[in-house]
Amino acid sequence: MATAALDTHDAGHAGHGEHAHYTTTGLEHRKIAIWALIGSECMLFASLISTYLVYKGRSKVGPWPHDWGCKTSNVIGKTAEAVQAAGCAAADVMKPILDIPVTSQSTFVLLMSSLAMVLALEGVENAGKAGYDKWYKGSKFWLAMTAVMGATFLGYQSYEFTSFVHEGLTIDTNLFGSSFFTLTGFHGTHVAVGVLWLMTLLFIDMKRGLKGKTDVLLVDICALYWHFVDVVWIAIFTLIYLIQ
Amino acid sequence: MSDHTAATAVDRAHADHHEHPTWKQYKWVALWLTLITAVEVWVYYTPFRESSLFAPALLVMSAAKFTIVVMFYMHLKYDHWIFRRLFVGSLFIATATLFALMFLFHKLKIG
Amino acid sequence: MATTAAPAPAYAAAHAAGEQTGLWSWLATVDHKRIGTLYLWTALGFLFVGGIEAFIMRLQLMQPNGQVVSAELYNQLFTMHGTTMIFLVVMPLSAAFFNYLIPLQIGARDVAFPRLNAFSYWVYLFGGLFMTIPIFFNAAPDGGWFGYAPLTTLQFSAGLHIDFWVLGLQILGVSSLAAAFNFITTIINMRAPGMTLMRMPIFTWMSFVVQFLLVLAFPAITIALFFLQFDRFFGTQFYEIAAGADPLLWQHLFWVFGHPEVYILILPAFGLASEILPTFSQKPLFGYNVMVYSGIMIGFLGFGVWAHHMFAVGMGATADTIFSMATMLIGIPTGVKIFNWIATMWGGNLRFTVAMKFAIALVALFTIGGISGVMHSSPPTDLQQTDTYFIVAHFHYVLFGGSIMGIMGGIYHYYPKITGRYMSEKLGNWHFWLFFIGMNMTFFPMHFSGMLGMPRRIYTYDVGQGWETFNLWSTIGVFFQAAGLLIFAWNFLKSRKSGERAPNDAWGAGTLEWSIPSPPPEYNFAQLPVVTSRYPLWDLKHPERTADIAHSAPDQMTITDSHAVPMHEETERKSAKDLGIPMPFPTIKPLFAALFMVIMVGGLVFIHAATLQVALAVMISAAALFIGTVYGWLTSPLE
Amino acid sequence: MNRLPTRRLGSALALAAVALALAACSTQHYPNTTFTANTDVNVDVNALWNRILFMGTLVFIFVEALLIYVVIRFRARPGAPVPKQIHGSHVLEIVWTAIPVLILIPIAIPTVKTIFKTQAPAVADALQVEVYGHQWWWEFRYPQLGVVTANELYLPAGKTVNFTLQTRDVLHSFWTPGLSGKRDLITNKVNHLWYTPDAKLTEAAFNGFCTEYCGASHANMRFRVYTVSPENFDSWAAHQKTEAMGSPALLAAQAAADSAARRAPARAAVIPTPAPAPAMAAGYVFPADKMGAHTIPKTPIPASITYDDNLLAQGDAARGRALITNPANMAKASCLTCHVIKGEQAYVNDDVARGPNLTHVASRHTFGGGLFPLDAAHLARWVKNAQIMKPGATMNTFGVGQYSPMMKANVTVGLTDAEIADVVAYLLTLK
Ligand code: HEA
Ligand code: HEA
Ligand code: CUA
Ligand SMILES: [Cu+2]
Repeated sequence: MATAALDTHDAGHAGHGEHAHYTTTGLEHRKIAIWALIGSECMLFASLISTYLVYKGRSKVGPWPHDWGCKTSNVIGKTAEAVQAAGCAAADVMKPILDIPVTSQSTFVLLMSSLAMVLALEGVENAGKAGYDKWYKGSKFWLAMTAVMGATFLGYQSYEFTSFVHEGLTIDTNLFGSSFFTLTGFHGTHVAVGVLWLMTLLFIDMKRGLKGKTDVLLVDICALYWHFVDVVWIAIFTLIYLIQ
Repeated sequence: MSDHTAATAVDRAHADHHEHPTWKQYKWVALWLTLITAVEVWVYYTPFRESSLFAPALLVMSAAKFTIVVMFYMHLKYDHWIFRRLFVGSLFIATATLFALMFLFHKLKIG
Repeated sequence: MATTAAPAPAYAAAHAAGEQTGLWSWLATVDHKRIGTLYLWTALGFLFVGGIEAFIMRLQLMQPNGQVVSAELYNQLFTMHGTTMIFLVVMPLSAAFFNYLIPLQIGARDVAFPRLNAFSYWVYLFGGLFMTIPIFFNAAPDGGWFGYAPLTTLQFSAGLHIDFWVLGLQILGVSSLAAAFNFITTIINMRAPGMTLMRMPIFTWMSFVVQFLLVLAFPAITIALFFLQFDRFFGTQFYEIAAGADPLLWQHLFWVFGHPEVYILILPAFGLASEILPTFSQKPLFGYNVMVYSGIMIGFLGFGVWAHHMFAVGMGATADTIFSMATMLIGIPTGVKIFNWIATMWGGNLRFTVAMKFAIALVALFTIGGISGVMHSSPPTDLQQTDTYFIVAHFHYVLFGGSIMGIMGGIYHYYPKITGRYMSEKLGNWHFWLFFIGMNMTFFPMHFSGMLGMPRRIYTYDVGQGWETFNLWSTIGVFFQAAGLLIFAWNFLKSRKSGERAPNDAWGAGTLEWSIPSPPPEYNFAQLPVVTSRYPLWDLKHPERTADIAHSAPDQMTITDSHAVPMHEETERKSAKDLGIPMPFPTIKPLFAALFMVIMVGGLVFIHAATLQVALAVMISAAALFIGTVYGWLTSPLE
Repeated sequence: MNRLPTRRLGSALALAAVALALAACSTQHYPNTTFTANTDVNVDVNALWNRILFMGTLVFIFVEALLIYVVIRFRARPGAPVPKQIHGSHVLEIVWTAIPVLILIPIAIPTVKTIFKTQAPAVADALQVEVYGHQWWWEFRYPQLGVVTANELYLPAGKTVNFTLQTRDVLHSFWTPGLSGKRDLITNKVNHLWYTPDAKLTEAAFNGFCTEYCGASHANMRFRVYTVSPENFDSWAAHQKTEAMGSPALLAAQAAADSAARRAPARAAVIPTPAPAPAMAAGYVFPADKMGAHTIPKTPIPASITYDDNLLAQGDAARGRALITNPANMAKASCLTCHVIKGEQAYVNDDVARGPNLTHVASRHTFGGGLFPLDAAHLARWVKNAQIMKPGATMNTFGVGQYSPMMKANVTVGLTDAEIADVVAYLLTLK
């Protein structure tokens, strides 16, 4: 997928002197392509989210996202007491799977990574300009920050996944498990791709420094992708975690 | 997509790089994102959670977050009209499909 | 048969010095024209495969209680026939024209991402083979072309059949999506100076719409397939009955893709017809703007009607009503197209070349299919029609009468441009009439067998059901079609050598592709023309014809490219080097990237316990090679 | 040069009209036609269909005629001048945007009406029928009457029947072209369909089909519908409720009926093929001679199955019953692990039974998903090797030494041809 966006050097960038390729809109090929890709991704995540919502509350067995359940029977309750009152042994009580506090933190981290991303772009656009030579204004620092925050988000997610597994929820436990892990897994994969992408950029930046029109584009398309992954999470966080 | 708009495309493209979201905006956006998220999580722990307005309220808030990120961080507000069309168009069809599916699977109260 | 890709059409004679020929030049090509040609050859190969599958089915159904094939084989045949015809024949045939024509029609020297373009083709080729070959081992997919769950889950379809289908479609999806991004970018960004959107040739416009349908429709099926894939390989429960899964989830996701898909199949054919009809009427297309808008309308509405494939599943009266109404609406923009085509011919000076005949046949036959479509769109009547041969009649009228007829017309029309030689009109006429008579003989009776109670997807039926005559006719018709196709094949092959030589402007058309030599030089346009109206070539040759449409004088144009010059015809061919036009380097990397990707994905098939280690080993090494190749690709300069 | 596609279409259209007219009336030539007035629902559907067909034909004639005219009238003539270059006309384009609208409105309105009419809940006092789809046969239950049967559906003429459609495995679709439209059987979902067979249909037989692709034998998942007079229906139902002939339950229940029950096997032993008209004593059964050719299956028997029909004459029902019901024979005749014979030793109940309920199997005219006529010769071969008789069939192969495609092996412990004759003899007593 990223190929479309990364297909560097393909027709469309200036730099061949008088052989400059004419473009109708004066826009960069790759930027148009990445926006088309993002459009496509909208539909991809719409399908995933729909599926999660369709299967919400259809699972035959627990654990459940927001409710307390019971390992031995199918009683569901808003509180542990309710479940036990319904005759579930304390040992068999299953607590709601979703951990809002933790996910709120990871959400915050991802949101802030978007800020870092725009600052990184800012850094490349102004590379070499006065004031931008300071490390905390430069693209290297902010690219690194973005990647780190992305990685942190992934850390949170792997922590989340493992704890879910411990609480007895895997992709083959119930419909909730299948659709939840697939949805968040797809998003996580997107984040992972983004992190790799960022690290590649950082690597190039280290090696020869990112500056100039073509490099701005290089970072810009990555930024667009990154922000999109971010907004998808904004939707997921609300629809899957907060709303019941 | 009339001759007119398409023709202007070329000129717009040059203008294109001048206007640009600024440092200040970036920080404000970040602040807003944080605030809204905070509110979202906060209401989750209030009795409001049981209210029938809870879901709509959250949807509005995340829609707001979604929009400002797209407009400023993805600088769609300042960018070429073609990008706007590419994204808004796709997003429209995607969300419409999502709602249609919710309706078909009786997840919406209507019908 | 499928691999007819390799041999190159031998028009070396027409080639300028320095232009590559030979096998390697085809394997490593990044030239949109050659890639288009590869698509053309491969897809025609698959047309024979899918056709022979149909042929065998018809032999089986020729008489009651037929004994030609077993139930199991028949089920594979119709599944692969449908899958092949849609994903390996009509879509790639359209892609062949996208590749070959779009850059020529908009006055560009190539597509936006030439190597990605090559990648798309190779993925298609390998994916196609991956799905087709199993039928020779009686292991082909057998779940029907829309593979309804839960029949396709492991519980009811153990064995490899469905695995090939799921993974095959995933692979083909990559190809289509990559191509779509490529063409969207190309059309938006590589139009010659002065070619505004509303001056684009109508074929390019319809293709433009199709790219958006692809980009927005494919993700839905991709996800649906991922679910099925995870269910079959990793134990998720998306379609597991016991887990309380809802089979309608698959159906909805599939048709959210499936209906836009049918417009993906027809719009390019519409585009081709819209190029052919004006040319041979010696008149401009009637109501260009409305043709464009109706195309957009069809594409847009196409996303809101999918559940008309599910009227029998019990969605409830309200949902049925909504989707029924939405479906009927689509008749309106489509009708406008039909009438505009007729109006284009009205008062014209009609030359009945083979291409023209096919285009007219499209108008005549698609209308029939469209009308039966409207009959389905009314749920109460559809409940008597759905899953019967009446449906089979409908979609063959739109798919064969529409898509195939239009594309065949396109082939006869553009063959001179592609090869520099005309196809034989004499053989062409035989081909046309055999096809025309044959397809009506085959598919018209299906309206009756359907309404008289014959279900579809049955490998056998009992005597005395009242279907014998109709089925006999349907089968007889196939022999005509087969004959027609064989004649076409012969014509197609031999005309490359012996066909009459074609000039730049083979038919007296008005669009850019006819202003350059046939076949075009690798760089297409030595100098990019400045376009001042919808019919640049007519501006040049018959100004009187385009007098009364909007023009803009060349000097009003903002020409940013030193190469752009006023509209002109290009005759003598120099090599790109002489002209100093930078051409992308040929590279084999896309081929290998595609190959490794297909192996990587296809390896999953063998992941079942016994061969687990082998499979993993293969997949991991393929993945490594894939990444390596892509890295090499991204870091090597284009030109 | 100027012979034109559209000419042919004209004649094709004429042909269409004629054939449709034909189809519409003659049910003997087209026994499965959908153009019938056999049920209230189908009357509405056909009214709608006729209107759409009319509109469609209008459009068809209009477009094709226009096309033919244009093609003839404006064909290139030698030395003709360059035609007038017309780029479009807003008026005209608005006109032919309007035409379709005007045509669609009179289709849309009755469509919506009919949707809501035919999908409204069935009348309260409707006869309830539960339909269960299995790969590849049909199970029919009459919850109000406590009847469970398979592949042959009895309906009282003039009474509204409300179907509750469910599937035990994959998707199927329930269709009787002569009576009404179809409805899918969806896993984990309950669907409904209702209609009222015309009161005049007191002795009519219809074919039914599965119309959702459901695997290997989708084509062989057929059924029959018999519409009968209310009295006959009650008689049939009353008997279908009872325990199986010769079952301990039945014997114990009615000592008086003993003799009758014992005579039955005796007659069964000399059963000639095809099946005889079952005794009225056993309750009403749709008369075989009224079935009509199209409802009598003529599926050829696969050549690879050989069975000497003379053995059937020696078949002994008592021995057959022992084979099936005596636990000692479970190894070679495990019939009751998949089938229910009411009144006999039960290993499964109807909800988990994988095969049809056999309590009154001999009162049916067809078996195997309506694939074969129910007679000794076909039953024998079926019992011997059902998997060859019907692709994908999951019923065991019982003929000893036979190859079982499902097991991919030869049956070692099974029934000899003679024993099969006994089993068949017994089955034929189950009226
Ligand atoms: C090229 C592909 C193609 C195209 C273009 C269409 C076009 C249409 N299709 Fe078709 N369709 C298929 C391919 C296509 N279809 C396939 C493959 C299937 C079966 C899938 C499967 O089950 O395997 C299918 C199935 C299918 C169904 C489901 C049937 C069922 O399974 O029960 C329906 C139901 O509404 C339908 C409707 C329509 C309609 C209303 C149009 C409209 O777009 C047609 C519009 C055109 C016209 C109406 C004619 C021209 C108009 C005029 C001359 C104006 C005046 C006319 C009127 C106002 C009536 N189609
Ligand atoms: C563009 C799409 C397309 C095209 C062109 C065709 C073309 C044909 N189709 Fe196809 N068809 C579908 C798309 C298409 N079909 C789809 C989507 C389905 C649904 C599948 C499903 O239900 O899942 C379907 C299903 C389908 C069925 C229903 C199967 C069933 O439900 O049981 C039938 C039955 O007659 C059929 C017949 C034909 C025939 C006779 C042709 C003919 O036009 C073919 C003409 C070509 C040839 C005859 C081959 C010529 C070969 C040679 C010249 C070589 C020499 C010949 C021999 C040696 C044999 N098709
Ligand atoms: Cu059951 Cu098809
Ligand atoms: Cu459709």
